[in-house]
Amino acid sequence: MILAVLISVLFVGGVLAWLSENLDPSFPKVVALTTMLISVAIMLTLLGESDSEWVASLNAQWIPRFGISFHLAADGLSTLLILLTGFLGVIAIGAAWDEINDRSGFFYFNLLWTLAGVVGVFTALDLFLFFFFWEVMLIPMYFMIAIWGHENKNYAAMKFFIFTQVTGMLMLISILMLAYFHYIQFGWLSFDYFDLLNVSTSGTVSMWMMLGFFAAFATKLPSMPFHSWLPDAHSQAPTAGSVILAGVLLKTGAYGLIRFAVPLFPEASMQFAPVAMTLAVLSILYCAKVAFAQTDIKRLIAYTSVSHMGFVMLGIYAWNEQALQGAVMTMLAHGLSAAALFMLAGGLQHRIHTRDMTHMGGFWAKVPRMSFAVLFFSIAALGMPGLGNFVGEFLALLGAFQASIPLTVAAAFGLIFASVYSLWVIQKVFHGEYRNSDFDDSHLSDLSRREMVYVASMMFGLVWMGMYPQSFLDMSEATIQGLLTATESITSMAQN
Amino acid sequence: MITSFDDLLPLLPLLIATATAVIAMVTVGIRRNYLLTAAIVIIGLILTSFVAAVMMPYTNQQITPLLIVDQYSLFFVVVCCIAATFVAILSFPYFFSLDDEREEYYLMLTVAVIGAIVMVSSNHFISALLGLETLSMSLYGMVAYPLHSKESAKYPLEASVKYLVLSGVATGFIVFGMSLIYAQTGSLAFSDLTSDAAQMNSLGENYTVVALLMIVAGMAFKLSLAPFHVWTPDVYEGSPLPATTFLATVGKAAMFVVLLRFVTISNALEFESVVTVFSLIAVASILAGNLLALLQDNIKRILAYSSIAHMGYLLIAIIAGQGTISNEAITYYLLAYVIMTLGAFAITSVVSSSEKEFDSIMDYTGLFWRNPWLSASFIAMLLSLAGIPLTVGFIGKFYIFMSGVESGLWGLLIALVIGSGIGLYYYLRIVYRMLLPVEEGLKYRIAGIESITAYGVISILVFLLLLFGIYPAPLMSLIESVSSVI
Amino acid sequence: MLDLIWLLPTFPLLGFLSLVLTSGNLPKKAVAVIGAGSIGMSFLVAAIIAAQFIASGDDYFVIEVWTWMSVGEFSPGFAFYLDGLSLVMMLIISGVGFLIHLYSTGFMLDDPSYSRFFSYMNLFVASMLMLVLADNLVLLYLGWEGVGLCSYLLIGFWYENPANGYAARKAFITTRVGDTSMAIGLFLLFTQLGTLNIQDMLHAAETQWPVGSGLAVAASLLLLGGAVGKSAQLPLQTWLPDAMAGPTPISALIHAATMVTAGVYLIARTHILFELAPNVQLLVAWIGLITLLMAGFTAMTQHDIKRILAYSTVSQIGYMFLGLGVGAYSASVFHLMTHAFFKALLFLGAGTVILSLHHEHDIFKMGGKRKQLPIAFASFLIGSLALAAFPFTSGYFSKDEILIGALEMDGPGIWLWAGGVLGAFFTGIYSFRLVFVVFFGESKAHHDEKEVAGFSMATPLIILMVLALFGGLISIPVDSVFNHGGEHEEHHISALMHGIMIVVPLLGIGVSYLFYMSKTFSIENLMSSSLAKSLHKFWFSGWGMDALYQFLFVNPFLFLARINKNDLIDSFYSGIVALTRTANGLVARAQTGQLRWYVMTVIGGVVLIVCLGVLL
Amino acid sequence: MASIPVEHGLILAALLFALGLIGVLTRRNIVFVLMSLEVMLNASGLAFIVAASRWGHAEGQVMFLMILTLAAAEVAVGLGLIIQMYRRFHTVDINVLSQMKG
Repeated sequence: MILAVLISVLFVGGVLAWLSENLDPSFPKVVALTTMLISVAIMLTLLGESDSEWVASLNAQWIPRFGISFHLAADGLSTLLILLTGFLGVIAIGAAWDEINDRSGFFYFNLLWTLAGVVGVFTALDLFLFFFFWEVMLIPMYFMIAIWGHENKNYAAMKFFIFTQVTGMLMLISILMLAYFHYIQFGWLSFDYFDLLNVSTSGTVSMWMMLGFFAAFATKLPSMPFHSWLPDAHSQAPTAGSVILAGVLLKTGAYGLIRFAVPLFPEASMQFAPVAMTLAVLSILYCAKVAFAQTDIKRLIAYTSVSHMGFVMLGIYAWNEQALQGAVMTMLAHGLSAAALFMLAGGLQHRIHTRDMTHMGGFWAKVPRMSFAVLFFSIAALGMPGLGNFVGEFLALLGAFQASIPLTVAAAFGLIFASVYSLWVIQKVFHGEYRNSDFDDSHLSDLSRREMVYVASMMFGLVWMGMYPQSFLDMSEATIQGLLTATESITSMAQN
Repeated sequence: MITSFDDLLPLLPLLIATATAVIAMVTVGIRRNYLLTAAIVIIGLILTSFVAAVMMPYTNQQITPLLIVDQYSLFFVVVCCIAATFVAILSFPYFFSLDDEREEYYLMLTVAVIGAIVMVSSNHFISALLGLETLSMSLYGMVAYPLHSKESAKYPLEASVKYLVLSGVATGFIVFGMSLIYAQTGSLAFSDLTSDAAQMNSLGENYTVVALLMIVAGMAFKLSLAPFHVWTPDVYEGSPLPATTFLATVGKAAMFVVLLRFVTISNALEFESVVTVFSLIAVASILAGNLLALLQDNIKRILAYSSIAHMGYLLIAIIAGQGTISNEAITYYLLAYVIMTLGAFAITSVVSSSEKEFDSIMDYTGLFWRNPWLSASFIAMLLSLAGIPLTVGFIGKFYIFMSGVESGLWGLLIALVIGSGIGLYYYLRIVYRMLLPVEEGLKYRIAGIESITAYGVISILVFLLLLFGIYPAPLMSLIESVSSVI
Repeated sequence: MLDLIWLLPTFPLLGFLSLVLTSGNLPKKAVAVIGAGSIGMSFLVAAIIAAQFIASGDDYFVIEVWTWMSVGEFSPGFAFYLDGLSLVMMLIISGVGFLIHLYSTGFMLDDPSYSRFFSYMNLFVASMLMLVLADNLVLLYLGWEGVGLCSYLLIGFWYENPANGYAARKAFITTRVGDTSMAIGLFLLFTQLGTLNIQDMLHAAETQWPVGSGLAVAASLLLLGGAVGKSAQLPLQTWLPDAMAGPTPISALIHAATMVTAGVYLIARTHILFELAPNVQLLVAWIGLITLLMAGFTAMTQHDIKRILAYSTVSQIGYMFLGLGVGAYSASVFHLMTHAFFKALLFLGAGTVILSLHHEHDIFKMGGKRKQLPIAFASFLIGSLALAAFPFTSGYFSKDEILIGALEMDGPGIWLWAGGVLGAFFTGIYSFRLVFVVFFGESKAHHDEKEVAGFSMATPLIILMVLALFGGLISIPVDSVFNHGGEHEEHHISALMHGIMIVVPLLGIGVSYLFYMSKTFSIENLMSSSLAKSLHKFWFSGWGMDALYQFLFVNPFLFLARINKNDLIDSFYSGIVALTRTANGLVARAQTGQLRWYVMTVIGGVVLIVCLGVLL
Repeated sequence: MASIPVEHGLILAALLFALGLIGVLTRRNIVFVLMSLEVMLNASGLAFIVAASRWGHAEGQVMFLMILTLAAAEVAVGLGLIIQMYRRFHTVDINVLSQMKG
């Protein structure tokens, strides 16, 4: 029940924010913030319940004709990701606070609806419902990019939408096939996660179905070769949009892989794992290289996101405890670090109205706090021990090493590339001689007090993850153990 | 043939509609009054649909070999009449300022509805042809209606002539096909097409196939399926908006019901070749429709092309005919299609009038910021056409996918995915236009008092769009029971 | 008291935090107090702990502060492990570190970002202590990366100059290559041995792996990769000379005394693993030898006072590797300590020179400065004596032990010994070349600068002089760490050998006297031959390693990056778009608006499908 | 009496139908186009007659009558349009009706 409340709070809050604009243009952000805080409070109540099994479960008839039910529940993993969503939601509103002034009502409406969709995705246990939320996330995001984006927003928004939509339809086909197989095997239609887990599929058919899911999730993650929507979307989206996109939306892809793609088709995934891990390694290295070549700071960060999510996919398809925990930790840590970097880059663009790094340089003298913040998060991104990303990537690689040594070694080079591009950004933007030849630096001011609060909170989060990750690992442990045992039993049955 | 009152009773909707037409005609004859005629027609249509709705649960009766009045036909009687009612309501402001006699338009509308009613309840070639022609005849008139007026917005004449000649040809094919069938089987009932009698004194199977395909071709033309689609955009663009709306919704829906009955009753799908041809037509329509709409700037033409694609989607369900849910899929999707097409055209016609139609997407720049409610509804309609969740269009597409999966039509499903992928592009083009900042110098006809009702229609449509999109369960069970009779 | 060992890294960390949070709003006095004070505190703690530990007589002491992460059987903790080795290291780091901090309070006094400097310095000391006190390899890796980060930050401390930034990135990325290999090593060790706790891991290795087993070789090689990266040994030595771009105290602390010796520490710490792979251990020795010779050659050709010292550092660490390679671990650690003393002394002296001469680096622009800069002169004299292993200075004892260790090793030992002695000869030459050129002869420039050496700068120098002279008498309590494998038989080292080892450095000093002091031989004649010129050029460039790497790795990477700036894969999707648009063009051509054409299409369609129907 | 075989009749009808088609295709004068339409429809009418004679029941003839009326209606509307067209463009060449394309 809590979850239903949570989602509806977000939906309603969005509508209220939109309406409140008519009263006063400054209301929407307040409404949105309060809504967000309320929902965070609701989320925190989830922590109270034990993380070992499904909590806050709600299962209501929805479309009996197809055995579709409105089935929400959260386990440790979902709870973690929901909390991340809530946290970044607040951050995103903070990022938009000054930046979005025209039509703010509709903006916050979209922001909150996206988040509602995301929460739905993280908690839906009926595949139809899941797909439903999966799509609901997109449209507000499309609006955010298309309305408040930058010079090339139409292209970016369109690309984002079509990529996710088309692959989404492939997933829909797979879902329907699965439900149909359930119908054949058990005599009644059902889209419920737990029912579909019992469907025994094998051979090429299950491989195709798995690929349907994989296409959707790999696009959202994103992984090679489906990544090319991300740089455009990120470079064009407003700051808050990038924050949500990088921090939360990408994670839905990884979540989908962990929750659906692999458990529903263990054998097919086992066969497919080498390919997937290769793709992951390719994304890590290739996108790191492309990132290094970028001059648009947001594009650069976007490519680094792809590179880092590669570690997540590597971990997922290595499919052992360390690897999965690593994947989850990377999701969380990258959620913070990438979001923070986009926020800072957005702040920079808001100040000097350019994203072209070739025009920048030597900002440290002008904006020491911002520079330090960027330094901190770049360092986090390149996997500095003591910060969250290290824990995630180290565990992921540690697990992957047990699955495939050569791929892991290759992936490890990503650590080197990461340092190359991260330090390059620092050098390009903040070190060197101060140059403002090509832009007006009259508004180039250091982080405001509010920005500092957000940045500091994210720093704190990363340090926490880095120094005492246990508090997060414990939450996801039960889930991961369950998944491992389930898939093991099935695959072993298959072998015998 | 008609003997008892029991046989007349099921025909009540038809009779009411006809009566409406007669009464309207008489009133016009007595005294021209735009409002009055409109009122009569609208009331008559509402009455018809109401009666049909009431009768629906009990009635399942074959009246003469020509007409079958069962839940399914009554369901579509309701749909067509309500759609027609909406069209009538929308027509009112549109023709309000027409510098010509305006009343006869409603007569033709009513007659067209009668044709539609006959079509949806026909399971015999003669009745099908009768209904079809009644519909088309009056459509020629509706399309050409404002052609007297000096500053009529479009090219009604050109549209009408094109439509007349081409659909004449199509009718020719249908009729000739029928004659061949008749020669083959000696009967004009759908049911006897592939019956033993046919096989017994056969002139050869190919013969039947040829005949079948000729009929199919004719129907495909009326449904503007590729490769018989070329007329669609011109007729849509040329005719006055309400006529386009009627043609695009009622016309298509009635025709498709005929196709469905024809295919299911006559088991035409027993012939491999027919299935193949259908599949090719479906793929061709999906691709052609979406590709043609891709860079189109005229909303009427965009909707025309997209309708081609949508008919292609529906055809997938027809081909999946053996499946358990394909009939439901078709029914649901048809309903969805009617709702969203009506909605889209309704919004276009609210900002338009017979003097000036705002049908270029440029005209919609920034609409979202000057008339949020209207453009929000438009966005809803477009997203529904694109098959995005929260809307009825998504559920419809879900049905189609389901039936496709059930019968394992992977090739067609891939075509469907590709088509929808392309489709997103041009729907979003319109959406993006509306989201752009307001451009000055764009003058909309400020919808006057007479369009209040039009806004009402739009609101109802949006409501239905969302209701059937979010909580489709009741409608589904209704459709399940309704389409079980076929 | 022992269980307060976690205080050691905590003090500097607190210093770092307080300096960062105040973000340069503190008065310089306060910064100095916090910056240097925190290190002083941890030195005190270290001293007390050391006393207690030695008094207690235990072999080691472990304390786990909290479990870092526990995933399955993988559960490294925030745990500290204290034994003779880490004891020595922590004392060096906190002690020398404190002196250098003290010195820096004076040296950096007129630098605008004073507090940023000290915050980085404190962070560095914290991570370095973490590194040496870690009881598991993951925690060690944390310190390992931390010091790398600080080294990056401090090399690029004066960020306005892009060259510094370049040097910093070079340092970080080069070492990062090593770190990555080390990380892979950790993965291997964990997957094979199921733990990364150093002691358990070593024990498991001993029991599970036979000597010379492939896994042992792989693991030790991977760790070695990390070590050579940090300690600037072949083939990853190229970053250290450029690292001199940082402020001089940095060079003293990070790039001479402590961080660069982390590699030595790592190998010493895991020497059991290396003993399981004798070939790798021998490789360590050879790497050390070759590096020390190459660096020696290069050091003789440099003009920049700091680069000379940098190369000498490389070569001295080469000695330590040599020692590790031949199994003379305690000797290496001993040399590590003495080297920390005299090299810190030398760098700080150099700092004084540079500061006094307005950032003059070229030794040939100096000369005759012994009157002008007495303290610097004294430090250089003593430092160079120790560096050149002048009898009974600290350097002499440590280097001696290493060479004896080499001699005791049978097989290639004698060659290694000979190489080491040769190296000692070069050391004599370049170290005193520096002294003679800078402090003797006639003064070429900067006649009237006064020596800048306040109390805060002089004191550390003096203390270090003492240590550099008599540090050799300290005996370090590391036997318990290294002598586990029973006593290995004592070779008898002949007096002759001892004699050679004493004389050779003196010869070196003499040679440089003849060249640079009495000018009996002149460089000019030596340099006249073209061969000599090209040789000089080659050595001066550090044996062309930079150019080689530029050609092998950097340029290809840049090239790839450039040609694929806008993502090849994206163009594939653009292709799809183009395809769709052309398709649209084709179908749109059918919409001519010509009625007769339309009829044509309809009829054509009918014919088509009818034919299809009949034929299929 | 020996009736004409069904096939012949149908072939005749088919030929007529084809003629009509060709007419629609080739004529530019809209009046002739309409006439060709008539021909097509009547061709199928003929086919119905033939078929009816094969089965010997009335449905066919009924159908023929229906087709006649249908054709008549079609032409009625058509001629009305032609008049309008002539008023507008002073020509009956259908090529003038090609303003809408794309």
